[in-house]
Amino acid sequence: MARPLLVIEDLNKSFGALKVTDQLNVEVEEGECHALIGPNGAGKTTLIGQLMGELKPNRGRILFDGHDITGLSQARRVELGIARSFQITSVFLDFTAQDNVILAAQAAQDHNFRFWGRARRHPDLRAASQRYLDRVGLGAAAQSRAADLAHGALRQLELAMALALEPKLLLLDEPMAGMSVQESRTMTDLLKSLAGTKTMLLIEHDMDAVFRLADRITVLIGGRALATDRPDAIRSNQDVRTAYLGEGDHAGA
Amino acid sequence: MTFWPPSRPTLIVLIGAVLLLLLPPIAEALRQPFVISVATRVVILALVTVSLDLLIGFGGMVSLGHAAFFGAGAYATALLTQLAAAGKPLVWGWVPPVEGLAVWTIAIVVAALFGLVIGALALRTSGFNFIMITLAFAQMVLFLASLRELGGDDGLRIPVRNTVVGFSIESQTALYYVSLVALALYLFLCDRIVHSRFGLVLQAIAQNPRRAHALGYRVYSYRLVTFVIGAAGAGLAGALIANHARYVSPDLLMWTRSAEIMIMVILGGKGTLFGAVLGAAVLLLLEEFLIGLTEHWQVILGPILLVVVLTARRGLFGLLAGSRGGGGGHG
Amino acid sequence: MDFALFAEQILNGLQAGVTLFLTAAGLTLVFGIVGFINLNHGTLVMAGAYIAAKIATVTGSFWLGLAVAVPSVVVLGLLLETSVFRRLYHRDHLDQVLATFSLILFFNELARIVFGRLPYQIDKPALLAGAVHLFGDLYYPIYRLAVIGVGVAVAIGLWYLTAKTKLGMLIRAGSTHRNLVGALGVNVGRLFLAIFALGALLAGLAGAIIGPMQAVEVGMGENIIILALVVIVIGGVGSIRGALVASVFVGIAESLGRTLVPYLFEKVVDTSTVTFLSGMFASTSAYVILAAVLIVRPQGLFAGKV
Amino acid sequence: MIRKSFWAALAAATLVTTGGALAQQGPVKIGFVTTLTTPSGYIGEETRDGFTIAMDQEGGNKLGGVAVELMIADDGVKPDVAKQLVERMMQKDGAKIISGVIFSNIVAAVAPDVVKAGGFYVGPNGAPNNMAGADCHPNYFIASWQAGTQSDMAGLLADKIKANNVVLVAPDYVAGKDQIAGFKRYFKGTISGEILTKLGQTDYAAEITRIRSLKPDAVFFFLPGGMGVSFIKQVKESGLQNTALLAPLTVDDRIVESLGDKAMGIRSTTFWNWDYDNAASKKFVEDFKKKHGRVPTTYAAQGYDTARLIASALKAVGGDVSKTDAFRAALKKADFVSIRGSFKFANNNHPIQTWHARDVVKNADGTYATKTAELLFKDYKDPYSAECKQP
Repeated sequence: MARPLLVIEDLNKSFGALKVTDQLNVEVEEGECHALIGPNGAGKTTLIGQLMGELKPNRGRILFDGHDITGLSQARRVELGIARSFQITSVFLDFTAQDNVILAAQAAQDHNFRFWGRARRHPDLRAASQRYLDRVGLGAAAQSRAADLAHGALRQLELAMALALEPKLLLLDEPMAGMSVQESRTMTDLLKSLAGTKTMLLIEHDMDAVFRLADRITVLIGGRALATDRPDAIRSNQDVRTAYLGEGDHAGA
Repeated sequence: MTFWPPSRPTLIVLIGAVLLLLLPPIAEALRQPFVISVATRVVILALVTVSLDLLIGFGGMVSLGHAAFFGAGAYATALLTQLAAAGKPLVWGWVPPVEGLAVWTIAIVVAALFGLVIGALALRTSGFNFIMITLAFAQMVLFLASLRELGGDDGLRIPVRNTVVGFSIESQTALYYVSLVALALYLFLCDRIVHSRFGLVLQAIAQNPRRAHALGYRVYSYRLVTFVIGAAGAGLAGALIANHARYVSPDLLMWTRSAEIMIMVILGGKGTLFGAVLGAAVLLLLEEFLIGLTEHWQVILGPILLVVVLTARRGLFGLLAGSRGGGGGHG
Repeated sequence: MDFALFAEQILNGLQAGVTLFLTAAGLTLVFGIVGFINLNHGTLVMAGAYIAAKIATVTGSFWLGLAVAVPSVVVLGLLLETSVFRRLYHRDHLDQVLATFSLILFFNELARIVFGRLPYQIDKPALLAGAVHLFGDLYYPIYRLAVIGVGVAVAIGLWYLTAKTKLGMLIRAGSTHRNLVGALGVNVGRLFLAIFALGALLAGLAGAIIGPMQAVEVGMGENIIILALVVIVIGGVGSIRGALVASVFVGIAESLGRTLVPYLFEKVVDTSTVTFLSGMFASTSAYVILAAVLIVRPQGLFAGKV
Repeated sequence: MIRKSFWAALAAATLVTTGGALAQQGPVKIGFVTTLTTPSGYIGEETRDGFTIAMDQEGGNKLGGVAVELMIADDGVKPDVAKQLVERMMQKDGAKIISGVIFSNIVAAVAPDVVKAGGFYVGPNGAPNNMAGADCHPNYFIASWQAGTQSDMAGLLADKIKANNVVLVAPDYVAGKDQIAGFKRYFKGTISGEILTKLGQTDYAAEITRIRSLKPDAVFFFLPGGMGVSFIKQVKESGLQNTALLAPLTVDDRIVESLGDKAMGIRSTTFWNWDYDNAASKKFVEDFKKKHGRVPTTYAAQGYDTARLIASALKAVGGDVSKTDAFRAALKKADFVSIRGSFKFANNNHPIQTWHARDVVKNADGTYATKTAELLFKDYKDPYSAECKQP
């Protein structure tokens, strides 16, 4: 049995009367792709916020790689090896695709209070950038301004940036959001190719993708974990069916 | 990037540099020594404009309190030089030297310290509140400058100019070239910074702070360091303006001065550094021209500036240079 | 200091705060809903003051001046909105600051051309002249009491407007969810225009009633606008309640600084130190309050609450 | 070393060409940097209008029979603005005579530059203490009065009315503090409070509250221009009734006109008033009234005498200001008939003159005016002259 890389213990977060995370316990094992599904408002994105350190939980602990990271800053978490992608594409629009990835790659090196040398001419950074762009299939668009890229390409760029941080854990917040069927499939293949090499926590509404990618699935409803199990077990779980899948059609979610 | 043939922006910078270098002899030849005095002001204000462009154009920090650092540098220079001229000690029997390299270094450090304290507090906010809190801190510094001990509203006279490595800069031309060298050095420093790793991160933060956070960058530290570098540049400009006018007064720190510097940034084109020089020159010369035209010159200047803000979004440098060379700040 | 003097200082502060509030309320509404920084708002105050003072000087009637000034300023505000400000709504804060700063230069000089260089000093209307005996040693100018009354009335009026009317509903919605209002099918252009008219009305009123208390001169708008901006940030941008609380707070702090500080310290230290302390209190208290508030609550005291 | 000689050459070139460029041709240029805006703007206006009367009396744009060009500019009470104006006038336009400055802090900022550049400063109003004393200069002349003198006299006046408990009010700047020092010079009673206000302040509610708490029997206030108008109005409306109001020169006819009834009872000091009974004064008042339709204030009188002083010196050198020594000697001689009677410079180039008290009276037609009252001091020489090391 693989050891857990990420442990969420009794996590609670509320905004006023609204509980967005409610006594949540989840373990993500090293090397697995762990999917998090649930209807809108189930508290998936706010959970990512808490894992990244953007939001402070009201109670509970988050353990990562043996460290208690509950009180750590975002920067420290990234240093320890957590990276995320955003549900709504969030890149540096005025920069080229290459610059975007250079920024991620140099973040991984962590000596950036360098005021002199020209960052864009740094051979290692350029090479690393190109490698990750190739990896996500954007190699040809390296010199395009991010603002000029199509939506699907931007999603790929997001992923390249997250990968360039060389994280131990990837938090993927709906990587397929807004993609065409074709783009979705390409992205799923890409993520599939990472399976086993990267630990991933995946939030996704595209159930085909989830069931193709996930090693385990946690179903989140109202901030609580309804069930955590292997995909086929989830598919046949009666509670899940009634509460969530039972509605039959998830496309509107 | 190849150096020859030069790109259009490089060419513009080169032509500008040559013009600035040749200006004093030309002014002498035309028997217009007053021009050198005006040009010195232009160069000094260009320096403070460049420092604000670093904050606004690259760091996305719209500070409406930049005059505070300009004033801090000027007052530090004035006080030290007054003591130096009178042979009086500052503290512990230490009499400040008249030497500019020493006095100005202190002025830069003083401005940078103000920048550190104000930046550390102000950078907790962003957007509109950042604009206002920088203004508020500048007003507090303005109050310090209005203290009776610092000459109050009457300001401080400076009996002599500083020396530079022992040479006198009493002549207008000497001060002009010293200011020009200071501007060139600071421009070079800023140009290196914005293209460095640090600069890339800084510009990334200006575009999308949340993403920069998620990449693990300590956004606050990058901004604060930049804020301090900008304050230091303004402090150097302040030291020079104190020498130029041989006089400092709280007017140097008025919020309208901060706004004027901001206008120079926009006029030249934010995020272009060299454009800041152009912005300072054009605004000051325009003022000089309009003052000669009518007593009510501001009634003409206002609408001109309004049109500039509304139309020339990339500023004069963008207009001249065509496409922007290298990555600039957020547009 | 006896109680009467203390009370008088509170009244002075209240009056200063209320005048500030009239300017700040319009400014915070415009910023909160339209998302537009209008440094030129002070010019509207100045315009109100000049028009009222000019008419009062020529005709001898303060009331006529007031009656003409307020609608004139509203018209001026609407002209500015339609001709210039509209083009700035979608620009960043920097452009807004600079464009409206340019307008300050223009209007200040224009005022100099139209109204001359010398300040206007107008008399209080006969109805409100003189002082009234409140209690003990305390005589207080009736006019200043009336100004406080106007401020209270405006505050109540704005509360009614925001809490009980359709426009108020839109204002509340707009200040927290700016994009929502458009989605509700409201004519955003007309809503903005209405907000501007309201802001201009309050600014014109503030200008007209300031006249009899101080010199009407070029540059008065700038002094007011800086303080008003400080006040709306303290209160939380977009919050009328915040603007009111912060205005009164700043007004009273400055007023007490100018008298309470000398009173407390004059027995202890020499005159020049007293002057320094009271000067420091009076001229920086607003900024110190602002810095303190923003450091503790970067979004301001009442952010998100109209 | 190369750099040093390069700079030296450039510096030399600057000096040579500036010297050459500024040779006088055409009319003598006089730079008149004054305050025309802000609540104190009328002071500059009066001074200018008085100055130009002297030129008009010679048929326009002439002083002492010499063609002059008066370059008028507004400093907005900002020293740095004034410095730039003076620099432009001297370097660009070639003016050698600078005049017009109202505020002492601005005089302190610009006058040293003027004399350092070899020009002459002939002041119609502001005259800071240090420039009358240790920092006096042979090219620096004041045609009005040393700034503190008016308040020296107010101190005497306070003694005369037997005021015992006095509160002093002045703006927080050089001249304001000079006035407070001046008042204390001869005053024998107690001073229960000194209030320094912001220069340009117009709302005095808090200060008046404080004055009331001190219960003085007289208030001495030095608040020039609009500041004084606001202050007096607010005092009169505050219920502060039984307190004498004393002012230096600042309560002039313009102020009295705008205050009307509220000005009654205010006592001030002066070196001249429109009702002075001498031929020169009468002619000035008549010409001024004819042109401007109002009674000239003391500021106008100062402007006029300043122009007449410059005229006498220009006449002596035949309009050639480059004869520096002769021009200086002629200024010092002050060979003109002043509207205040005799006019003589002390060693510090400030006038020795006689001071009177001044009252506000109501005319038969219901208007209000100033009126000369008792003598305060004959041939007063300001005390700073003792510190001035020039003959």
